[in-house]
Amino acid sequence: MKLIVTAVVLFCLLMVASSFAAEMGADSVPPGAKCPVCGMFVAKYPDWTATVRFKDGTIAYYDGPKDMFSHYLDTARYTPEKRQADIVALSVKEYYLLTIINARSAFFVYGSDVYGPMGSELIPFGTEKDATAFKLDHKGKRILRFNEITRQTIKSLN
Amino acid sequence: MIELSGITKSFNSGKANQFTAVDNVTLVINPKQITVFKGPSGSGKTSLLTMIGCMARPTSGRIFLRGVAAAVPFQQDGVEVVEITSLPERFLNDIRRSTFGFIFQQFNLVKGITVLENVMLPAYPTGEGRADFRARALKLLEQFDIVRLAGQRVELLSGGELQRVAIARALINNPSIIIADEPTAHLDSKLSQEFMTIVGCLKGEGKSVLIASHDPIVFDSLLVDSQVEMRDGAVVNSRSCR
Amino acid sequence: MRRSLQFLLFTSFGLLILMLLPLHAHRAQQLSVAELRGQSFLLKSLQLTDLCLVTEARYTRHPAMADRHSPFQEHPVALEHFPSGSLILPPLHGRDKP
Amino acid sequence: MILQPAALALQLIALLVSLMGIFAGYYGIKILGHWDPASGSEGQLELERRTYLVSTIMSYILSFELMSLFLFIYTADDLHSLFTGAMCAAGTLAVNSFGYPTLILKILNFLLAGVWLIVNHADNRGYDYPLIRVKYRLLNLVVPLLLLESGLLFAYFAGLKPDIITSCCGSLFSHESGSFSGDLASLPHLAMQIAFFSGMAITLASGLFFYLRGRTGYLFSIAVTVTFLIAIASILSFISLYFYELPTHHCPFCLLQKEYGYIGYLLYATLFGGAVTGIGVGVLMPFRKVGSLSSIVPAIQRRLTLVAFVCYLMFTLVTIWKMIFSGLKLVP
Amino acid sequence: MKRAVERHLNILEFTLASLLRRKVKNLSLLTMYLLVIFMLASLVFFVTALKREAAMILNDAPDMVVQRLVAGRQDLVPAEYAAEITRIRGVTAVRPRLWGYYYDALNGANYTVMASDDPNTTSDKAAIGAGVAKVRNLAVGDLLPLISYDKAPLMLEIGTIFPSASDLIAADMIVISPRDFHQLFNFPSGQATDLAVSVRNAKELPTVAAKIAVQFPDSRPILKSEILRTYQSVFDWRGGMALLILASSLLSFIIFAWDKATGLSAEERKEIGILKSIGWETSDVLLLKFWEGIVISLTAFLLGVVLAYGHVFFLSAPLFAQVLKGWSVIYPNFKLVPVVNAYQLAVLFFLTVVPYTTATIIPCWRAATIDPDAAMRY
Repeated sequence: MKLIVTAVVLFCLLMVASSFAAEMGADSVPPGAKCPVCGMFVAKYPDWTATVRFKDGTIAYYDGPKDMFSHYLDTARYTPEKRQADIVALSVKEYYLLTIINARSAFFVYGSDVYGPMGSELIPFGTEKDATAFKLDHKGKRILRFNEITRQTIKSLN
Repeated sequence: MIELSGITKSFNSGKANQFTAVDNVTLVINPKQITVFKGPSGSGKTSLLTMIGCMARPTSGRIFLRGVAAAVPFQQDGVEVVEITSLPERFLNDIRRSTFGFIFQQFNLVKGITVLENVMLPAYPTGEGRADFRARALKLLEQFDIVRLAGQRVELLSGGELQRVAIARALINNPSIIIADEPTAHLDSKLSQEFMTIVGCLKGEGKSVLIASHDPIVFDSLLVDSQVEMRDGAVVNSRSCR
Repeated sequence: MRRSLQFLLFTSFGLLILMLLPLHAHRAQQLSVAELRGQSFLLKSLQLTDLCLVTEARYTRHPAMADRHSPFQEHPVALEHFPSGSLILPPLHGRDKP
Repeated sequence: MILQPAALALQLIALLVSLMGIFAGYYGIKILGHWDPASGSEGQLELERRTYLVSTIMSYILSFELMSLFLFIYTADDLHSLFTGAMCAAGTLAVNSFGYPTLILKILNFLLAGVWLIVNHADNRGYDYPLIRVKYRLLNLVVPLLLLESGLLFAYFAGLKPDIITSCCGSLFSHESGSFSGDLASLPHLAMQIAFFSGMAITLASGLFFYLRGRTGYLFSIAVTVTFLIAIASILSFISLYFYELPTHHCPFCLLQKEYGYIGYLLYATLFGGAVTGIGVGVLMPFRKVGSLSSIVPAIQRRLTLVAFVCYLMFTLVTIWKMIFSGLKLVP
Repeated sequence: MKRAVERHLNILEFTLASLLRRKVKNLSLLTMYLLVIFMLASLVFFVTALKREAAMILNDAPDMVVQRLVAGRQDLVPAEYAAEITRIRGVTAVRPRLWGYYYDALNGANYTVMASDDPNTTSDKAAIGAGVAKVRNLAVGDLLPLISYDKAPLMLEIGTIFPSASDLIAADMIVISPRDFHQLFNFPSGQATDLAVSVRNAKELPTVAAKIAVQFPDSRPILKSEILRTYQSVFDWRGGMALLILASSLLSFIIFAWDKATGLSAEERKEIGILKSIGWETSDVLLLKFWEGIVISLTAFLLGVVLAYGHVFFLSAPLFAQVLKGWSVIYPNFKLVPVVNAYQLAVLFFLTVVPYTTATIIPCWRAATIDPDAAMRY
């Protein structure tokens, strides 16, 4: 019994630690990391960091969700040796609290008056309520889910 | 040999105060001789010498240098004659630097620097190594027996010493023609004689010497080969003394 | 040695020192970040906004004090800064939005 | 209007350069009108003296142009943080429509001033002022361009307002931008590499041939000019990619940043240095036979050719070095 | 190549000799030039270092400060404001700040008193800045008596003295507990001097500020970026009257240099005449004059900048301190962290050396084109 409890406690600790480490890892952008789409140094714009993790463990950093989508929707163009199917996780920074959230479940406000380092952006939110409030404050046009964003959307932002 | 043909020099041309310093002079000056230009002040001696010495260009007329062309950098081999009147200043200057040495009435030494530096001064812009021309300057000082003055400033020198420094300076670039303008005007008779002795030595070394002077010690000297008498800008008499 | 070479030596020495200045500054900055900035937890927690250059005058000690009508206040919405305030437009930025 | 010390310094230099340019141009016209080398008149002597002034002024202008060219690019680079969307000089220059024309004119003026000084140098060595008319006609071409450049520079800085949203180099030099720079960037890599290396090869070979044999100078000079343009296009098209190690980033300015070891300064210095001297060779070609210059010009040309050769060789070597050791491979 | 180098060296040699010969004249020129560059460089170094210092402080500053105005004057902010503001989207925290000024009639100094809710700051204890410690002659453990609003003395024990390295932030600070603060000033409870608002995303600050302004029309939100901008402007070149003075002094120096270069003395004219008559060419004399300019301006620039660096960063800018200090009682004893880069130095060079060089071109050319036969005519 004691053993089981110890094991469970240890396991939990490990989980917490590893998830903590993972979060830290994603949050602290290596200073030399460049956006594969536009070439900017991502560490200069920590509020906009978006990441993509590939199957092989490599992580790509972007200076905004827009560039992340550019890469996601046309993976081969920017990284010829990789495919969209190789992507295991996408994350973006929530606008209000600057926490890292899963891009697939995020709400993106399109057409607002808030600009990222690359100009017009898709502004990510964790909840629909936040997204709606933001859209109202910042003259946003639409709220988009992950699957609604197409190459056409990205092109219209550039 | 220096050939002058129809040399005229006017100042302030086209203005009310125009005057002609040298008027249509045609002359031949032989090499390896002492030639004296004599005449009262204002007769155009100095102006003529400045034109021969490539310091100024005549308003009209031509000057030819023969046999000195070897020192002219741009001249091609085999060409012996240089016509200097149409050359731009920087070429006149090259010729002047390599062909002529000047001794002035006031000696024109630069104050505040040493005798040695004064002697070396004409060699500065030639691009020659400093050690080379320094050795040459010291040798010249030795030759004129003033090597002990090398480190002294020129302000402290006597008239005779000044004169020797000026001559040494004229010789630093090893010119074939020496031009002296009233060199004895500020010297007493003894020093003037001494000057003529030195000039005689120079002639002995194969240099041509052109002197403008109205000092009898100079133009009556036995060393003089030819005399050119000038008045109001024109040559009134030109004769060989031999 | 020749005077000209002496001068060139002096000048290159000066240039060397000049080039060392940015390096020295860079190093001093790194040292200051390590030492000075961690100096006082208390001060940091106070969330101060102003430099303590001249303490008697509010417009130098706390330029952001908000009185709209006081001596040396160049403009009702300007932050106070004497004597340069009259040369600079008040920071209207971000204020005129509804 | 940006009141930043570097911007002030640049405007000050532009002002001084314009004033000096007007001064030189005025005497250039006077010299063209009244030049008579046969005369020893006082007017002519005065004009000859003026030529010293003009060439002194021009050499100062050249050095100011060179220094301010790099200061301009560096300042544009430095100011990018003021503008949303800009990440390097490319974005800052795109803030208003005067930025790029200023830069292009600056480069052009630098090249022209360099060529002028080369012609001037050759002319000064001829004892009969053989190129005086060519030289001062060229001067009268350069001066208006200098003035135009200063005007553009003032207009550019006057129009700089923070918080303007500009484009970043990523979009300016991207394939889809539809602009000329975008077209350049989208030139096919392989074709550009072939063009670049064959251009460099022809330039270097003809340079070597000219240096050794003294023939085909025109070919060399034309090759230098064409290769200069190809090299600029190549920087946009593929050279920059190897430095950034990104297949899509075509910016010619980020190369100048610290993150890339300021390598851009070396690249551009060698390229511009080679271009000035190489074009100088061609400009001197028609005067190889002119009387007093026949022995001088070939010697000058040989020296210029050597400089151009070394510069272009350096550029090529740096490029090749990066192509081999870059983490990016474009052509398998 | 070797010939060209020799020529330069020889001419430089003569340049130095002739500069040394006219010692008084050239030294005075050099001194003036050096002084101008020294002052300009000192100012630039001082200002950039202060700007950096301000930026560092503002790194830890609240994202936004909200004040309240009554009849155009600053007033205390009620606690309800804080609660309301917390509810605005994007705001992560609102902290009421308690602070004020205390005039010390004893020595005429003005302290900034601040309340800290830090658990280390207990009642009857105070943390003070080095400036306060100095004017009141206090050490840790001593008692600092302050006079309350009702003339009753408030005895505070000195717990901490901030190191003088932090003088630029805290020389005049007295940090006490909120309880003491209320007692000292009879400060009404449930109110604050102002509110420090934290907004996680700086992009959202203007929106939050606008919302606060709408919700509380009597409030005045001040953004961190606004304070930073003000500081940058205050310290920036256009803000400094000194720059104008220096610019005019640079200008007058250039006029002086021009005058000096144009007005060649008879002796100098004669000297150039001699040089030309013994075989120096116009371009040689131009080179001589060019080197003269280089020697003067390079020496002045190098010495001026290096001295300025020492003046500002090793000696803490005593010359500027006199101006800033005036009749202040507390003047921070700060050592600025040096901020210098190659770019800044290049700009300084362009601003000082280029105009001087340009101003001397024509006078130099004039001097260089003296007739070579002029020497013959004296």
